[in-house]
This record gives sequence, C-alpha cells and structure tokens, in this order.
Amino acid sequence: MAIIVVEVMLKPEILDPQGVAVGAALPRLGFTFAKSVRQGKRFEIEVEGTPTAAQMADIEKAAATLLANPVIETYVVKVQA
Amino acid sequence: MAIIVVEVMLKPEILDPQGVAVGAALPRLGFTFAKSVRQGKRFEIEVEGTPTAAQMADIEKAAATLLANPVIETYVVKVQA
Amino acid sequence: MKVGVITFPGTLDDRDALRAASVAGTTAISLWHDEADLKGVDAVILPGGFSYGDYLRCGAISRFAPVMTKVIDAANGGMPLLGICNGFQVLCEAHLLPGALTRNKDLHFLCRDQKLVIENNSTAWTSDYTKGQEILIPLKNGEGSFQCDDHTLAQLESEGRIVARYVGENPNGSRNLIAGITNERGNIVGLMPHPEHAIETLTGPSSDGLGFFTSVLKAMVK
Amino acid sequence: MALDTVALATNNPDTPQPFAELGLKSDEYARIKEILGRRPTSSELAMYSVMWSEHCSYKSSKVHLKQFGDKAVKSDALLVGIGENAGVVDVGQGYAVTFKVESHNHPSFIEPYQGAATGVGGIVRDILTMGARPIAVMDPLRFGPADAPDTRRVLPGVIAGVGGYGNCLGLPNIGGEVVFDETYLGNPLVNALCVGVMKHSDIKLAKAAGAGNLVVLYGAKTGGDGIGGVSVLASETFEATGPAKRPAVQVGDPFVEKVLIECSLEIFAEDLVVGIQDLGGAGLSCATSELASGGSGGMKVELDRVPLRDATLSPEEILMSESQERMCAIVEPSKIDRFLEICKKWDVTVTVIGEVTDGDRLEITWHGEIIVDVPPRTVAHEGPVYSRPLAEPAYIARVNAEVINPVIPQTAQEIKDAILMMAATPNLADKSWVTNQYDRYVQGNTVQSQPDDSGMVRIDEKTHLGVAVATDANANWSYLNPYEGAKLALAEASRNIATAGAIPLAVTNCLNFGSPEDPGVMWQFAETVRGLADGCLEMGLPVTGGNVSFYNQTGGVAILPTPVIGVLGVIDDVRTRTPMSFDRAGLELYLIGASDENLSGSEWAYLHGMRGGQAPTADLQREMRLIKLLVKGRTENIFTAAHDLSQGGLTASLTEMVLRYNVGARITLANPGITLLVETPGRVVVAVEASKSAMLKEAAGDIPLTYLGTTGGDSLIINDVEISLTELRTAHTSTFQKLFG
Ligand SMILES: Nc1ncnc2c1ncn2[C@@H]1O[C@H](COP(=O)(O)OP(=O)(O)O)[C@@H](O)[C@H]1O
Ligand SMILES: [Mg+2]
Repeated sequence: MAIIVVEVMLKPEILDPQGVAVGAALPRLGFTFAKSVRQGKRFEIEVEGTPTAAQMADIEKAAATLLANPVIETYVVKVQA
Repeated sequence: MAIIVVEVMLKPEILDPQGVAVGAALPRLGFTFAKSVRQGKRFEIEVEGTPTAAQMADIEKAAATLLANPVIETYVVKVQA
Repeated sequence: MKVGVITFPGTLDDRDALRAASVAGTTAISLWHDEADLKGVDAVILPGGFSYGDYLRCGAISRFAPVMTKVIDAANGGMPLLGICNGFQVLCEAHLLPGALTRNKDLHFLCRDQKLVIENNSTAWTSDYTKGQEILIPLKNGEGSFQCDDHTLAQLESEGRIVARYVGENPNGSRNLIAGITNERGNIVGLMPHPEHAIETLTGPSSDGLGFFTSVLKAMVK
Repeated sequence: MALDTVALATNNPDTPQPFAELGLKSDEYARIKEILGRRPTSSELAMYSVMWSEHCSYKSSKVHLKQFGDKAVKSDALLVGIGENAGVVDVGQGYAVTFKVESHNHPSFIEPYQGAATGVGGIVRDILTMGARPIAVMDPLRFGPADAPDTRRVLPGVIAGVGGYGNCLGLPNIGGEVVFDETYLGNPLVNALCVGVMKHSDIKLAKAAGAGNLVVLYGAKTGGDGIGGVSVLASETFEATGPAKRPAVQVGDPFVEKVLIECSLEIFAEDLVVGIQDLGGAGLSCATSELASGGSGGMKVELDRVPLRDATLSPEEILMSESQERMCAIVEPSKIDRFLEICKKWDVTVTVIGEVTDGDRLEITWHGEIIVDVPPRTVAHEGPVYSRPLAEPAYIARVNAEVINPVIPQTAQEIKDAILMMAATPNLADKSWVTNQYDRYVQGNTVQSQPDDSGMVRIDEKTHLGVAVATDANANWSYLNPYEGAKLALAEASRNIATAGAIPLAVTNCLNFGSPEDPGVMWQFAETVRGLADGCLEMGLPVTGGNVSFYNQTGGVAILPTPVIGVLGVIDDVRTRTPMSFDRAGLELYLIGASDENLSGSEWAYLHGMRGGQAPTADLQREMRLIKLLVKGRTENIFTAAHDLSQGGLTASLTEMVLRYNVGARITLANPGITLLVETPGRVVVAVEASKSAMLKEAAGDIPLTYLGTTGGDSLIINDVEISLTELRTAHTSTFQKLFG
C-alpha cells in the first residue's frame, strides 16, 4: 500500500482570500512570523501496492483534470515516503 | 527567506465528505487507482530568513490553535526544502 | 418551445428555474444528470446549488456527468445554454466559458439583493433587456469571485462578452465587477446572481429576473 | 476483547461492567439487571446507557413536560402530538405542517462549525421523518459577550456552520435570534428549528409493524465519530477545561443529507414504508428500539450487516455511533425492490439489516451470535424518571427586591445618544452580517425572513396558503420570574406571527437550562414548564413537541434560563400579509397597547449593569385581543405596516421600521426618554393611511391607542431630536462588521 499525495495551490497571480485571512489573523493572535500565507489543498490517495508507472501517469491525469483546475491552480504529485 | 508548510488533515476516524466525494468521482471518470482519498489543507507560510527555533515553536502553536482544530484534525509542520 | 433544467445530485434551485421558465411561457422540462438525453429541448439551464456538495471545486465533478456530453455538443451547435451560479461554475469547469469562480473575497457565503447592469443585450438570454439597464436580483454563493488571466479579461472586455456587471461595491472580488459572461456566439451565458429568484415581488426583490427567460423564448421563436 | 453475548452474560453474571463511565447510576444499572433477569451484555449496556441518558430519556424533565399533554385544550388542528419525532398540525386545504426546535449547544462550543452544522442536519431529519418536505429553517442563537475573544471563535464558526449546512440542503433560513450575555460564554446556545409540509395522507410514524417486514438502514455509512457524542455531552456538566473524555464531535455531510431528503421523498411518494425513524442522538440504539417499541415490539437485527466507514468498530460502538445522515425504514418485502431501486438512483447506500418479528423482544446478533435481547420499550420509553428536588433559588427574592432605575435620557442630546446607542448595541444591532450568510431565497416561496417579525413561506402556489413561524425567548425576564418569562415568550412569539396577520396555531419549544441536579435550576425549569403549559392552555395552543437541553453551565454558574418558544401560524393568502414597515410618506403611526415605566429586564437596564427587578406579568387575555386586532387589521386591510415591540422597546422598533425601506418618520412623544426605552409587553406600532385611522380606532375598541406621528423624510425625528437615516443606519449596521469583520 502506498500513499500518493497531490498538492494543489492557487497560481501566484490568483487572489487567495483564505491565505490572506489567515495571514491577517496570525498577528491578531500575537504571531508575527509570517510574511505571507497561501492556502491550498492536499489530497492523500491510497493505492494498493507500489504504484506502477501507468498508475502514476493516471494520477497525473486525474490531478490535471479533476483535482486541480489548471486555469487557476498548479499541482504537484508525490509518493509519500 | 524560507517557506514553512503546515499540512492539516482530518483525523482518520472523522468523516471526510470532501475525500469521499473525490473518491467517488474518480472511478466515474475511469480512474481506478484509488482505494481511498482524504482531502486536507496545505498552508505555505513565508518567513524572513531562516526560521529560528523560537519561530518554529510559534508556528507549531499557531498550527495547533488557528490552522487546525485538534478536536478533529491533525497537522504536520515542515520546512520546505 | 421547451427548456430543460438539469438536476445534479445536490442541485437546489432546479424547481425555481423550472418555475421561472414556465412563468415566462416556455414548457419547462426536468433533465437528470445521469441520463445522456436532452429529451428534445430547445434550450438548457444549469441551475444553482451545490452539485456533488461542491467539495472539490464548485462544478468540478458535475461537468463530467453523462448529460453534460450532450449539453456540450448541443451548445457547441448553438443551443442556448444558461448556467446560473453553480451552473456558471460548471460551464467554466467544462471550458465552455473562460475563467473560474473562486472563494468570495471575504470568505463568507453571501446572500443579498444585488444591483446589476446589463452590458450585453444581444445574447440568447438577455435580448429582452436594454443595454445599460439596471436590474435587482438575488446574489447567493460562497464562490462567486470571477477570476481569469489578463489576456482573457482583455478579450472578454474588447469582444463585449461581459453580459452583466455588479453595480456599486464589489460583492465578492470578481475581476472588473463581472457578474456574467457569454461565449463568442452569444448562446452560452454564465451568470452568478439568480434571475429565477426574481420573477415576482412576493418572493423576490423584484421581477427583474424574468427577462432572462422571456429572452430565450424570443430567441427560439425567431 | 471477546464478544460479549447473551449466553456469556447469563453464564458470567458477575463480570464487572463500566456502567458509571457510561453515565449510568448504580440504581439504574441495577434496574437494567432486574429488567433482563441477568447482567446486560456490553452491547445492551451501551444501548441502555445512551437511551437512558438525560438527553434521550428526559429523565429529569418528563414529570414536568407531562403538563403539556395534561393541560392542553383539545385542538382539532393537532394531527400528531408530542412523542413522535415532531408534532403535526392541520393548516387547511389538505396540508399538514410539522415543525420542531432542537438544541446542539455543547457540540457547538467544542467545534462551532460542525456542531452547528450537524444541529441543523439533525432537526431537518426529524422533520423529514414525519413524511414532510423540509421547507425552512430558523436558528435561535445565544453567545457570550460580543467582544469576548472566545465569541470571536464561536460565533463566526456557528454562523458558517448553520449556513454551510442549511444552504447546501436548499432550505431557506427565515429567521432566528442572536443574543449576547455573559452567562453563555462557556455555553453558547445553538438551537435549530425546521418546518416541513406534507399532505395529511403522507404522515409517517416511527413504528415497526407487521411481522416479516424488513428493517432497512439507508444513508451514510456508520463511522466512529460522535460515539455517545450528543447524548453523553448533552447529559453532563460541561467543564470548559475538562480533559480527555470529550468524545469526538460528528462531522456532517450536507450533500449526503440533501440526497437523502430527495431519495426519501421519492420513497414516501410511492408509499414504500410502513414506519420510519431518523438516526440522531443514540444512533441505531435509538432507531431500533424506538421503531420496535412503536410497533408490537418484535424485531431482529443483524448488526454485522451495517455498512461501516471504519471496519474496526465494535458492535457496542456501532450501536452508539451518532454518525450523521442515516435513516431507518420498515419496508414490506413486496416493496423492497422498488425501495432499493430509488436508493440506487440517488446513489444512497442501503442495506436490509433485519426484520420485524411477531415476538416482543428486540434481538440483535453479531455474526450469528445474540448480543442484545431486550424488551424494546424498556430501552426507548420506560427509562428512569426522576422527580428531582427543586427549590426557589435565593437570588430570586434578592433581585426581585431591587429597584431598577437606570438614568433616563432627558435632553435632546441625551435622547439622540440613547437612540444611537440602542441601535448599535450588539443585542439590537442589525444582524445582516449573520443573515447574509444564509440563503433565504431557495425554493422560491419565502415571503418573509429576517428582519421581519416572523418568517413566512408560501406552501401552495395556487391558493397562496402560507405559514409563519417566530421564535422568542426573553432570558432576562425568565431569570427574574421563569413562570412569567415563559408566558411572555409565548406571547411575544405569537404576536410576531400576528403582526403579519397570521393566526397562531401551534407551539414548539427548546428549554435551555443549567444542571437539573441543582434544585434552583430545576425550579426554574419547573416554573418555566408550568408557565408555558398554563399559557398555551389559556391561548388554546397545543405544544406539538420540543427539546430539553440541560447542563448548560460552566462550573457552578448556569446560563440564564432560556426557554426558546416557537409559534407556528397560518395565513390563508400570503399576498395580503401586513409588512413590518412602510415604504412611503404620509402614513399615520400609532402605538397599540399601553406602556408602563418598568425597566426591569430591559436592554437599557442591562446596558447599565442592572439585572434585577420584577418581570412584567403576562396578560394573555390582552395579548389575544391584540392578536385578533392584528389579524383583523390584515383581513380588513386597515394596516399598511405593523411591527412588534420587544427587546429595545419603541426605539428599537422605530429604528428598524425607518431603516427597512429608508423612509423616515416624525414622532411626538409626551415623555420621550422613558417611552422610547421601556419594554412593556403587548405593544405594536402600526402605520395606516390617514383615511383609515377611524377604522383603526374602531377596530381597537378598548385597546389603548397612541398617535405617534407620520411617516416621511430622510430622518427619524422625535420631538426636537433629529437623526438622519444615514447616521442611524451607520450605527445600526456597523456593529457586527466591526466585531466579526
Ligand atoms: N420541551 C418539550 N416540549 C414538548 N415536547 C418535548 C419537549 N422536549 C422533548 N419533547 C418531545 O419528546 C419527544 C422526544 O424528544 P427527542 O428524544 O428529542 O426526539 P428526537 O429523538 O426525535 O429528536 C419528542 O416528541 C419531543 O417533541
Ligand atoms: Mg427523531
């Protein structure tokens, strides 16, 4: 069994109101470490056994068509250590 | 400048409607690789310079209080390579 | 003249869209997401709601529904297609319209009576309005902020494809106050606010929304 | 752990069991043994413990709630009374309406979003279970001080949760309350009300009748979240600092519930169920035992058939799980195929888990072994009943003796400041920041919603028949005098229905109190129930259902007694309703009802740190005459607008009226300071055409009528005080934005 992780973030030029809200909330709570915050999504996909190259290609395709919207988002596919 | 990543996922025993919805959509699109899907959040926090130990402790605290609700979620804090 | 209204699992405003279409004088027909059959309708409405819970991104899952293959084919052939709110999101996800709808800038679901100005009255859904006409209809969504790249925005502006804009303060952070857009041909319209909830003053802020449904009736009769 | 079967329990009678950890007292445990003639199995213990919890068994409140049945007048409108998932009333034209209010207080403190969301989900399933299409929701809420840091955590989460779930279900939110008080800081109140409509013939009941009929579980899979959640949480004194014992809260999936609603309505439309029950608090334990005891008692369930989200759950956990979005139906074998087909159409998980038998025992097996064998009534309906000690708390005499005399504004400047201060104070400020997060338009039948006095929905598009619902609680008065407080809340909710011209028909209630183990709290509770029952008797209104929420206290400090009263009214033609305000100049304004000078329990006193004095005495005869007048005002088309006076008195009502359609008013008052601030019950402001003032006077009869002034202009003018609508609006609307952004 393996876990494939797909990380999806809004493209830098797209407004990220959630990240902005978190960035604004932090200093109100006394946390001053953040210069900026972006918020995205993280998918953990459980696959049977070690993923094959064909499976990885499929996951890549699913990320590009379903999990992320390339009009506004970028994504990264990783196999979890 | 460094990017600190906080990954927040629902605890395994907590229902994850988002993950369930994605998991159900994949096979409808012909993708059969997934045994299960969980969906969580990913925060990218930009900090000035190399984060100090005190800053990391602060980020840890912010993760536990603001970014995640420990009643239903778990989180991991990482420094992005 | 038959107008089809599609119900996906999680669709909410389907009955309202059916009501609006019949009040406007068309024969309103309910279509089911899982059947790749348009039942001979002349126009289609993708209504508001939270199809599939909208958990991933609004409209992301619905655009793959069996009925959508037929809808996409018919719309590419010129059939009038209106996406309201969640329907607009589906149209963007299906790439029938450019851009994307993202979280409202203040992150809250926002329900309010919204003033719009009609900028393009030559689409299949807006011919009963005059250019520059102001209308008041409900806006209600969590992800209604229209975003696209600069090039697309310039194109939409220069080609007159902005169908309606918000009047006054920007309610959700949409670029250039965009409330609705159309494709080049003018048969496909995506609109964030809800004309189907403004067909009588008893239950809506006005009856200003009816024009979308009477417009399509005229477009078909022509 | 080995499976604890009935055989094992019989053979090992002395195995120690963790009954105390599950919240059972030793005499309760002894009674279970007596009922069964042996020790319970661990599964039986799980069932009894959740079902005999305060939340599910009403063990402390039952003896008092009985009055709602005993004192009630016979009402022909009442089709289903207390005891079912929700009461049902006849509203004419073959339509029946069901409505109920419930609490989800404790979970909402722990996880505001999910707590509130699943609160909405639960009450909607109760309404659906009656066979009705849910048509609207409301949300009476109470929070700690508006500027307290924890309120900033709780309130936005609760609002987002109520909206997130309700919006996704496609249910218009037509009203609610947002009230702040210190005592709610560690115990916010999240009450949720749902209204549903059906035809008389569609009413469904929770009963498992007919041997051989199938027990069908459908909806979401069962998970390990919220095991014992609602029941245990809602049944224990909740310490804000309390450690680990907090069970996980449930996470709701409104999408699944929406699909479940549509699927169920399609199933009902084809008449495919004999009985039905939602799974709420106590999950399967509740559903199976209530269904069985609602029928003749016999039922067999194969628990291992229950579809699980988490395969490691033990049978005890499955029985206790409060996973959301599940329903249990009793289906005749000849109809099961069609039932399964409809579930398939909606992609709803469905499983036959058992059948009705002709015996009188509920028998549950786990892979063939019997783990539960109980008389279901003893689980569901014959739980412990306590007559808890009660005593008038010492504070009553003390606070009742206090003289409440806050400074009254005198000069024009003082009066202006007072009006603006009242317009902006969180309890009276504009609530759009909240209500704009709720869909009020969906379904296309909403005629009234906030800020109107009541929510109103059309239920028939051809005849324009509609219903109106209002909820009210005045905890300040209930604190001073719980008996009168309950009656006054009933009167206020009824008045809020009547201002629009609807006729009050039925009552639901959610009684939010501290710990029943405190005799003072128990006295508040008993007095409240007595007051409400007496009030309903006098007004001829049946109580159709409700909910009790105890243990709302932090340490030794209980919340203010907060009985939320919901009243449902009917209106034959929603098009003729009286709006809450005027949209034109030149109308005459009158105050209906007499004012006194008692500021006890008023917002003005509260703002001056005063919480004592004597609550008003409810005069329900006067209220009923007023209601008659209000209904007549609509049917005879006398009123252009009517608006109730309650918290904040005349100043609050005038502020709301002039801002509603941005038309000002010029008012003359003999004694402006006190007249603007006093909260004497039984009063309404009406606007009439000048030509109708004679009709109004005649219709009012001996009800006092005071001429206030006229409508028009772009300011609110009271004697020599002038406030522009812009200034008033800024004061009224910026509070929530500033606090919660
Ligand atoms: N305060 C109350 N007033 C009237 N009826 C009540 C009250 N509290 C509970 N009830 C009734 O007791 C019955 C059991 O309530 P409850 O266990 O909350 O039902 P459910 O499990 O369906 O939510 C219901 O019929 C409910 O309406
Ligand atoms: Mg119930």
